[in-house]
Amino acid sequence: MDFNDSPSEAAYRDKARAWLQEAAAAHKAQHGEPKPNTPEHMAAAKAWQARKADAGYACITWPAVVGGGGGTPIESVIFGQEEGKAGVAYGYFTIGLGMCVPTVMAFANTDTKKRFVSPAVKGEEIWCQLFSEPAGGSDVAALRTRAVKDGDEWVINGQKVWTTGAHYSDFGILLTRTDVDAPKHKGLTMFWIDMRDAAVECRPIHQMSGGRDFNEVYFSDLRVKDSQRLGEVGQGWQVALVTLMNERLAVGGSAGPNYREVLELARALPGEDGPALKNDAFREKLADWFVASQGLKFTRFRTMTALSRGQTPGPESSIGKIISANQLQDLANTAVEMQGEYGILTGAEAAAGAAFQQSLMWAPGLRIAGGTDEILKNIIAERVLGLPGDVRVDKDVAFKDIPTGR
Amino acid sequence: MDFNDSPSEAAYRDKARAWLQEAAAAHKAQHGEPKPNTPEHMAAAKAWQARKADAGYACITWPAVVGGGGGTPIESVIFGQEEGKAGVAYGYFTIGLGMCVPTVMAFANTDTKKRFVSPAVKGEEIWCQLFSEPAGGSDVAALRTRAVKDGDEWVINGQKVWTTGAHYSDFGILLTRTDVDAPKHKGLTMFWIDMRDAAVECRPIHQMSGGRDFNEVYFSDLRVKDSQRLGEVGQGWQVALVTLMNERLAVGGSAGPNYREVLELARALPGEDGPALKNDAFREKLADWFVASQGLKFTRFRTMTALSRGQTPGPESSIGKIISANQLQDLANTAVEMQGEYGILTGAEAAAGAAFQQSLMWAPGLRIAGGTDEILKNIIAERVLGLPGDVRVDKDVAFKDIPTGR
Amino acid sequence: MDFDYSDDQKFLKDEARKFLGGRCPPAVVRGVLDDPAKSYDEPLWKAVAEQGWLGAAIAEEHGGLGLGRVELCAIAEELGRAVAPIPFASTVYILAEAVMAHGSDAQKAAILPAIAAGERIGCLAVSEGPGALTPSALSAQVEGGKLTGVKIPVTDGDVAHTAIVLASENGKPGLFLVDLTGAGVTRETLESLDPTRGVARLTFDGAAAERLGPAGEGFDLVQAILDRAAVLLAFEQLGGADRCLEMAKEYALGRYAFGRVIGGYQAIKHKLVDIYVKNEVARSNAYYGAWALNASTLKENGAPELPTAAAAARIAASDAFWFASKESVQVHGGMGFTWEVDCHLYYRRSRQLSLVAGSPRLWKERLVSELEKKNAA
Amino acid sequence: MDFDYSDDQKFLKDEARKFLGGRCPPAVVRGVLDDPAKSYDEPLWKAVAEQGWLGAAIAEEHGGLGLGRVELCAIAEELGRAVAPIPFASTVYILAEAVMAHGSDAQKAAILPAIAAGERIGCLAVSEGPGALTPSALSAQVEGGKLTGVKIPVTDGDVAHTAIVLASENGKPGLFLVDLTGAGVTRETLESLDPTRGVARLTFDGAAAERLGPAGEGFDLVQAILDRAAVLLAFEQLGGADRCLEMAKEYALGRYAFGRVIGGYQAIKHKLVDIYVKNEVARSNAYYGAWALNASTLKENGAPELPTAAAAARIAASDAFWFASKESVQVHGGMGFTWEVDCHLYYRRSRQLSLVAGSPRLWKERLVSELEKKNAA
Repeated sequence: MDFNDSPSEAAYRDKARAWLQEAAAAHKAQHGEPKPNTPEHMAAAKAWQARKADAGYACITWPAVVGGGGGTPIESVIFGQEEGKAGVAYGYFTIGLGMCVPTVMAFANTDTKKRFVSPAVKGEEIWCQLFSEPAGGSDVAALRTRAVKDGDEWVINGQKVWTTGAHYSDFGILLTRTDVDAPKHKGLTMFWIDMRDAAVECRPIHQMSGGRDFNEVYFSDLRVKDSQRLGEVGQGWQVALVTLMNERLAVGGSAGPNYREVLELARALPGEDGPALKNDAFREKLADWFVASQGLKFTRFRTMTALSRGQTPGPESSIGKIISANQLQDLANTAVEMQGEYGILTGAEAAAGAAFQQSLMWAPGLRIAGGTDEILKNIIAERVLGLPGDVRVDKDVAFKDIPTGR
Repeated sequence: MDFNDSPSEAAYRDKARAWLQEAAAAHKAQHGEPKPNTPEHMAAAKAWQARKADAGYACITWPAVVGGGGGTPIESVIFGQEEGKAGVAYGYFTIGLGMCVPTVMAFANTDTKKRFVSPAVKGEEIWCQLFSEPAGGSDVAALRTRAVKDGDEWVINGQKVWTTGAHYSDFGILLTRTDVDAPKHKGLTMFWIDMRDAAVECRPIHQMSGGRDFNEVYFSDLRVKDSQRLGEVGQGWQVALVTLMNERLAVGGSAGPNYREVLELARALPGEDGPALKNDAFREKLADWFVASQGLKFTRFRTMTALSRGQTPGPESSIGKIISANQLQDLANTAVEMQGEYGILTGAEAAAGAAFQQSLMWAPGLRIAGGTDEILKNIIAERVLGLPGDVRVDKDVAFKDIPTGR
Repeated sequence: MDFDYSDDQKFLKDEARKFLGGRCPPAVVRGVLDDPAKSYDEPLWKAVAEQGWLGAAIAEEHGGLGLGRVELCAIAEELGRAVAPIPFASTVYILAEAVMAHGSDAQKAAILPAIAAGERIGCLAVSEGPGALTPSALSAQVEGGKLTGVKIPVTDGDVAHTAIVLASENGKPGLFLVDLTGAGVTRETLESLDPTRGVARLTFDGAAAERLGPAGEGFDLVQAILDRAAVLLAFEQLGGADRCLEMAKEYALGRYAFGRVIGGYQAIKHKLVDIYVKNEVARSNAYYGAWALNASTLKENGAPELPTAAAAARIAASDAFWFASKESVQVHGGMGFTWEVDCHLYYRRSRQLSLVAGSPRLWKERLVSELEKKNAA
Repeated sequence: MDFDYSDDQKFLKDEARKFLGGRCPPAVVRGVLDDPAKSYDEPLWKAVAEQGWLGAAIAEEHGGLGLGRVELCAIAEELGRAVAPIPFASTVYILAEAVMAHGSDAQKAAILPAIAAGERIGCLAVSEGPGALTPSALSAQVEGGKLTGVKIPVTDGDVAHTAIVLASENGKPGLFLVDLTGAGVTRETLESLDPTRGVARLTFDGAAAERLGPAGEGFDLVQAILDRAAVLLAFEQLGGADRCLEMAKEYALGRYAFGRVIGGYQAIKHKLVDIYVKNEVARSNAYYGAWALNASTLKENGAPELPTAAAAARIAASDAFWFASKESVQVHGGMGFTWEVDCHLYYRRSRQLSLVAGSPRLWKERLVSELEKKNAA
């Protein structure tokens, strides 16, 4: 156990830090700090990704031949830490490079890989993942988007939902149903698609948080070539599992204010008897949040160590979102309640730039997106602890005959 | 809504209080304060019950003709409150009068009722309930104790477990399996039995708390008459449901120290900075315990109001044990941890007479006995909220063919 | 002893539910939510006034119906259930109750009939910034009957006619009635977590202020006002929590996953039971609070049970509504996170109701202080 | 960076598990539990000494193996898993570590080899009664090298040879080494929640006392000693929590209800996941603590990370073991509540380990104080 850098890691960190210092300065000089969700912000993000790719800091663990850094998982962690400190980070590429492109690399033919991997690494093209559907939800495999073979093409009709970044993505991986007579998991097939096709329509979803970060995506007679298929016909579920496994490995940072921010808020806030930070009940909560946050951070590190040693990491990392989403909701609510009546304010007057109020409205989504608390617990129970699955009434039944209440 | 007595209730309360004052004094003069689980304690309990029955304060809501008080549910609550304050209370009769004898009254023939009800009310005979089995647990109906018809008699073999007070009980109601080819819930039959029969053997169970409050009960060719049957052959489950419904209505008091006791402990205990009671985190917990305790108390009162109005109370009262058992465990643990290293002590030196340590070892049992947290939640979900039951693989299957892992 | 609504009260409550079902469906709530220019729904406010609800607990001599506080609790429960976007709490639970408890005869005669008639909206202006307001930090000042200072945030302050303002006079805190339509008052509507209720910054610059209740006892008066309001707010919270449970249950019974309704999975079943358990604890504490509140209005010196009962009711109801509103989103899954599904109306309102009259933490402290005294005695 | 045991450490840990599997099955634990005359298992203690574990982290020059603290953590994890009924923590985590950190050369030479050889059992005597011990309340006194006073409770005080005692000298708190086999010492074994560990009242009446560490810094020294012990105890707690999860899982996979194994019901599945999640959080914090502890022994002035890391490790591990031990009983149902099933051995030990070196509440306060300082800096 060594939470310090080894000499070679220290050297890597020094080099990365030096590069980041210079690169971030040059980047900011050129792009400023554009507002999120603007074309300027996207342009800056793409420029930064290209800069990283040039220097071997994009997709650090991928081989150099596809544009990656040819480095180790620990180097990837080190760079991530330093990039965080440098204050330059964009979220547009996470899903594409963390989930979609790895799936393409695993299942596409050589030409397709050559065509797509390198541009994605350089930030030239952005990918999204099209799995969830209104009727599906937690039950992803219940999807109904149909793909019907027509000569060398497939014709796709249906609807996806909760697609992050569909509106700014260039390509997507799309899970479809190609056989309604097969049992649910056996009639699926995966494709990559061009998101700019006229037969693809994105409609942003208005969230309870007020934002529109996700989309509904409609397909109306979208035609794709059979060469766009990823994996065999009917093997879509197996392909999707690879995507979702990569989702677990995509190491995510924290999604909002944490113990540090709420500590600072409490330090500044008047309580009944000195600063709110003096309150023992708050202090105990603060300790719990710190301990859980550290626990998650080091659990991710343990995953990296397993990867470094050539082992397959277990799904320990699934514990991350269960803890962090619930903690964000509790922490944000505590911070808001601590302000008293003033906590209701969300505009320019709000304490801490309304960060806690925003998190309060965002946290319920975090508990659902990418697998609800309940689904993640099922996954851990079954895959980590080896407990039996739920009694399934939808196995070995033709998809069209499964009860749906409609 | 009136949490004060009406004039007639106030009169009843005055009368009860006056009677209790005199009766408790006379009772204590005669019996002293014997140690629990001694013959003297049992004798005192029986004498107190007889005294109450004479005055119409035993089974207050039952008709006078069977020895009850012929009173209202609210009068029963009032007497319970006053009896609690008078400091005379014994637990030996709760199960018999709360669950077993009501079942006898509902299903036995006239002679049997005449024979048993009045002696039970007077405390002359004590009853126990023989349902749970080692293979059953939460799944009560999975019981295996066999009753086989032999002329006008039944021959019973098998084992019960977790029987409260079996060793001091005179009679019991016993749920048996009379048909192993019928589906699980349809092959059961209920009997009353004589616990003093030589074919009945009680063995106390050594609990993790150190005590021996429950028993295993073994039946070796126990012969009972067909006239001891309660309800029809094969209808035992319906009879048992009546018993268990009465269990919910049997209003139980708290099972250990509550917010008041822990408040006093904290007042006396040095913290880092004044008494432990000053700690805000503790104070918040204290508030939560108070609120939950009050909530349960008033929920029981609401049930009484429904009864008074001639309505069938809902199973709101099932929420009682879910809350109180978990709260007892948390409260006891908090009280013990608050003492620091000293909290480990359980002997003569222990703070508060080791009441919190004892509760800490008892609470895990309370979370299980009479339905685990999980089973009670299933019951509320299905019976109160109308949610579907679990997928059942044991319905419509002959009992002998249900998977058991053996 | 009787631990439930009477038949008459149940009838009133049923009628209130029917009325709000027609006049205050979610579309009306959304009308305020989605329109930044609206802080409340005026037609609903007028209709509620016509029902007599604004004066339900106001004496007949002051133009009210002269009903008891338990009847008002029944109405509050239904308003909470409907997430009614009107300044009912500020006007009825706070201004009317405060004037009835602490006002002079002249103040009662001036204010109560106007409230009952739907012509007077109230608000309570205490907060001056984030965190606790201590006597030494209080900066609003009254001198020679003129109020100067800033209050932020003031719930319903953007639409109210009359404010109860905490300010110091001669170095001591007092309560003052201020006509917000008069001179020396500037108001600015602010953005909040629950746009279905108005929130404002009130700036006073020599506004006319008239003392309410005895001088120098401002903080105690605020607490006495909040004790009463807490019980009534607890019923709003309870009504909201019950509706969340219903919505979640309905969804869980209609939504299929893996070929079964999700309401059949223990994770969902037990979650709904957890909501139910909290709601029942809240209901029982609220009933006791209703009785104590009503008793306090019938006795010369109030009911000694009220502070404890109000605190317990508020703590239980705040906990229940928060839990029910957030877990109802969770049961609804992705749909619950959308703007179009009503879950977030309740999620927002649960925050509004917890923050508006002292956070649960403060009430816990108040409760324990009371228990400490009681046990020591 | 490397966030796991090394292969050598894993080998050591596996060997320790095998060893304890043979020498410390539940029957050995019950041998101490059921016999009021026994406070620990002597044969196991001797065997552990022979394995070299008592001196694992003691330098070779003092008769130890000279391994690092991470190796000691690996052993601790296995001892916790086996609920080992021996005074290992008092002797190794506390006495040996304290002497290594704060002892004079002479004290090291006198005590460490005896510990490594299994001839010296230690204990820490701080508490004098229920609740917090503040400097002003400290009543044990040293005058002219003679100690007077009562310490209650002292874990392993009934079997220890050497006590570290907190007492005041010249009005200032200090630490003192006391030979419990010498004159002026009376000990009385006391009943406790966890009879598999000894607990005593120690009465000193002029017992010879020798100062450990600098004068007047008794409370700081106790904290420094507990910082180290906390990390090692966290590994014992983690080992226990892991075993609880295993036992609960095994039971849930073998027990049928309603025709299915109970491990297939979400209520049980998700409960086991809740245990798992807490255990993983505890493991990750414990690993960081192990690194900080080890680093602190390698540097002149210790590692600045240790106080925070130790507190986090202890808080997470206490929480995990308590939760795992109580929910493991619950999963076992009625069987879990019996004396014959092993659940209560862990339930008891979880309480012992949480109480023995400062309750989780105190560690939370310590952690936040550190964070406060760090963030302010």
